[in-house]
Amino acid sequence: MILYFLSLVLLVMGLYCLIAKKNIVKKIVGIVITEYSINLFLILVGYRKDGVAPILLKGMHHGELVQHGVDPLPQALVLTSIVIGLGTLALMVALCLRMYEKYKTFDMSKINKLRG
Amino acid sequence: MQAYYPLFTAIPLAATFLTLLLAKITRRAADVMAFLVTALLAVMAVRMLFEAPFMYTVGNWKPPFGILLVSDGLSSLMLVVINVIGFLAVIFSLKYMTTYTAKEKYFALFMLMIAGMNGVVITGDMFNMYVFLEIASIASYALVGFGTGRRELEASFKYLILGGVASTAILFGIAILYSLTGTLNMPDLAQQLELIGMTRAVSFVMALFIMGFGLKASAVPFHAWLPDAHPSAPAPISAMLSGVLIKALGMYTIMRIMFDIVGRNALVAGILMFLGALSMTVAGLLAIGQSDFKRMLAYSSISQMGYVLIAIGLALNPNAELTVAALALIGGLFHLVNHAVFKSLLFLGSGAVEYRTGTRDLGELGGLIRKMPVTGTSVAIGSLSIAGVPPFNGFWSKLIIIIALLKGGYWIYGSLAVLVGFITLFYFIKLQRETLFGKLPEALTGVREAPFAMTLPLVILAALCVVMGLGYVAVEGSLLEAAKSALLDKLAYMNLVIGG
Amino acid sequence: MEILLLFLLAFMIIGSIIAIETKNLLSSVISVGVVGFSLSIIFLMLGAPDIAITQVVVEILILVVLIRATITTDNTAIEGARDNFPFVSSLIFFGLFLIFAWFAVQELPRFGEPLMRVSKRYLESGARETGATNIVTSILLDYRGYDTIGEATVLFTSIIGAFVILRRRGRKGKAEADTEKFGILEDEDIKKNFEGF
Amino acid sequence: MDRLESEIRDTSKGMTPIVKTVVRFVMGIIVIFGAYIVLFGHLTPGGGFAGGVILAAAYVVLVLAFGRELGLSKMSNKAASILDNFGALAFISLGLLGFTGGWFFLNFLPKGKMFDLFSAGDIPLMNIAIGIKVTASLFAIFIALSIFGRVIYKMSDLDDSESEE
Repeated sequence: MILYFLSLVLLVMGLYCLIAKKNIVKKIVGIVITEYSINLFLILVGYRKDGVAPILLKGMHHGELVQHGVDPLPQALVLTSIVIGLGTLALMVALCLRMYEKYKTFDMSKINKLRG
Repeated sequence: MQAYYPLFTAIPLAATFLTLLLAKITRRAADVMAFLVTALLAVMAVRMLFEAPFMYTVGNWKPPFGILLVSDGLSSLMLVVINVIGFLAVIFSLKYMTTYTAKEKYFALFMLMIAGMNGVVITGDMFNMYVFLEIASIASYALVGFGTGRRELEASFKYLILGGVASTAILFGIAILYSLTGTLNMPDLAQQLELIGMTRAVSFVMALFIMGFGLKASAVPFHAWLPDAHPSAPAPISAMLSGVLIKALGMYTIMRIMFDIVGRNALVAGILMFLGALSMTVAGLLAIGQSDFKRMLAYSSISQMGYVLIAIGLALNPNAELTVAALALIGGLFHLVNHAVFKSLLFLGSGAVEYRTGTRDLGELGGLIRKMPVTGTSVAIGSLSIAGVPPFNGFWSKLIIIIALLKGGYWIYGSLAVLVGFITLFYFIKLQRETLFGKLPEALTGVREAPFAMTLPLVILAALCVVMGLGYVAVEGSLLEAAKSALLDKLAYMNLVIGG
Repeated sequence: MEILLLFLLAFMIIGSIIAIETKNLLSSVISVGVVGFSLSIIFLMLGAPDIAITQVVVEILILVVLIRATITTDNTAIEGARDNFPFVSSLIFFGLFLIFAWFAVQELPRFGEPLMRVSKRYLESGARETGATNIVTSILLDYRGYDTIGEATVLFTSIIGAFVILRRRGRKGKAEADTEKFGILEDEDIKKNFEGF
Repeated sequence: MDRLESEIRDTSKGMTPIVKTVVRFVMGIIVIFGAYIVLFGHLTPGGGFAGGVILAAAYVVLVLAFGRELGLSKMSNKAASILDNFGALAFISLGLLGFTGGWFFLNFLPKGKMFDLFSAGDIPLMNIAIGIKVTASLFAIFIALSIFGRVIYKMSDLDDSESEE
């Protein structure tokens, strides 16, 4: 339980950084942290006590996998969500560089002022 | 058609990948490809209206093990809205986008956005919905910043931040649901939630979903990004964003999840009605003060979405009589379709005006109906329609929603809806007076009518406004009926897995 | 096991606090890297080697890109005092959120005992039905292959999006002075430049 | 290899010769490892995404150590975007080929013997397609962002001399 809750704490910290911080790079940091927290939560949810990786190795008894294998579905979801996060990040960094080139600052409040 | 249901996403995706390869050889390829693909999709979508509900299992894996695609009245209705408006926006873009560079990337992103929205609408799997939602969102972030000007970039960044918060909330909700039920398949999820009931964890998920999808639909406390993002985008994209995207990613998903998966619930209904009333009023009042053509339209989008939200909320209330719920839902869906038509008409019209005059400041425009008769008349019809003047379509949908509110005993919300109707009328009269009628400024004496590729979609949409107003019973009555029963009959949705 | 996990999670949270609150952008970015690498260790401990590999490599890429983004600009320190109003209001909002979350989390299945209604079948017959002995791959590319095309498309979309945002000129004709000089050349621009000469 | 030898001695571009020598040594190992992760994705941990990111990281290391020019000579921006499109197209074509068996994304090839490299139907092919796509797109985005970063760097130098604030 406490593990789930801690990953939610991580989520909240990321969201706080995303919303309340003025600096664009800090906002990117925030979105990266929220992604970590979700991935962590999904993997935690799928863990089984004394679990083994959901991969059938040569010479491994199939029953052992069924008995002890951890939930493979969240892992597939996390793989997808990591890649989605990477895509979002690439777009954000591109926007961030472009805005720096236009406004010469990373500070959102200054950008708002410059825009007039 | 049933066997080829996934083509709604597969065609635009494959076409995008192919387009960018072909565009290396000839630059015309992107235009032709986008036109053909969206035309084909529009035809396919209209064809879908004549199909009975069915499900499609991707890869022939029996649900809930594979991904399930579902077709019912609601998804068919949304497919028609998305693809027909997308097709018209592409026709408009052919000429309009010549003022921008990198046209082939524009069309690639456009098709990806269409693919994303189609994917959201046809899917029957929670995580798959999230993935396609992200495709549509990311494409729209990039399209908002397409002009790479200062304002565009800032609007796009703001949109990206709030969209990121929304996606986070949605994905976390999905993760908690998966932990609770062990499944991602929507009909299966509905059955499991029936067994679990409305526990604290489920209500927490609901809160996350209302926040996430509310951000995507831009209901009032979550609306900060829309008035910046929608005006900044190129006009056809504003039309797609305001006309379709907020509905496919926000409204449709809220309806699908709240009605078919969670089931009707008084608390959620109350929250949605409150948010609807709030968005309707606040955004309506804010729209009056705007001096930018597109910004005013953007605020009015939020306000009109409030009507839809309030209708959904009323229908969601389990204490409401079934006839009232059905009436509210019909009104809400009708208004959703109507809004897609007239808001895209108005945004495209603003694009045509901007294309010829080079400005969207209301103070610098005026008397344009003499110089641009076709554009002017279409925009006039669109604004009368959104303001709720009979006999255009906007009047009937608003009337149905107000009647349903009054029948359901919500006097305050009902009178608020009437009041906001008058506010809408007021600011659209202001809009008309300052752009179409009145004195023509001297700077604009040389203005000509917009090119044919731009007036054609305007005329088609204006005609739709009239036809949908006059021929309600003949044209859309049965379609809305099918969509309504798809929502109110949760059992049929759950049984798709067992029966199919 | 759980103790070690708790320790790592606490480490991640401390790293995130540093990343969020430090005034130097470079150290902020590096702290995020620390958080990401400890995350990949957690993945490895929880029986998810696929994710752990991906997380490590993706983390390296993220770090390289972010460091390049921040280091090439000389503006790496944040000046100015912190605004208190957004801090306090978000503290209240997120505090409430966490209280609700605490109650909601209590109702989830206990840690280490997932329901696995659907996943049981993947473990039982995934290898036989798809032929892939890595069950995660069999889900990713067979049972849920349709998701994966979506995921590849997301990456594709964001790459096109980044190119669109970074391109040299947004509109024809109307040239803002600074957009002319910077950004990535489009093919049509290159042609035009050659014509000009 | 002659090219690399001379590049290593050239101290004007990229990092120090020590780094360059190590990178040259490690490069091959990284590429082989990435290709292994892609090809054996259906048997061992990893797959198209992880392998693709590793391959892209190999290029990134090359660019960081030797400077932009050599990296671009190995794989130009245009080639990267063509490969990107090609990989995505190959992947969705594999999905569409499933229609030959009646369903989208049907695994239409014979499954083969378990634990063989050529088993699991079209899964290895999909892994390869994704691997190509991810490598190309991540390389493209890295090059785009780093070219852009350079320009900004020069620009901020200019700003200091003008001292506009």
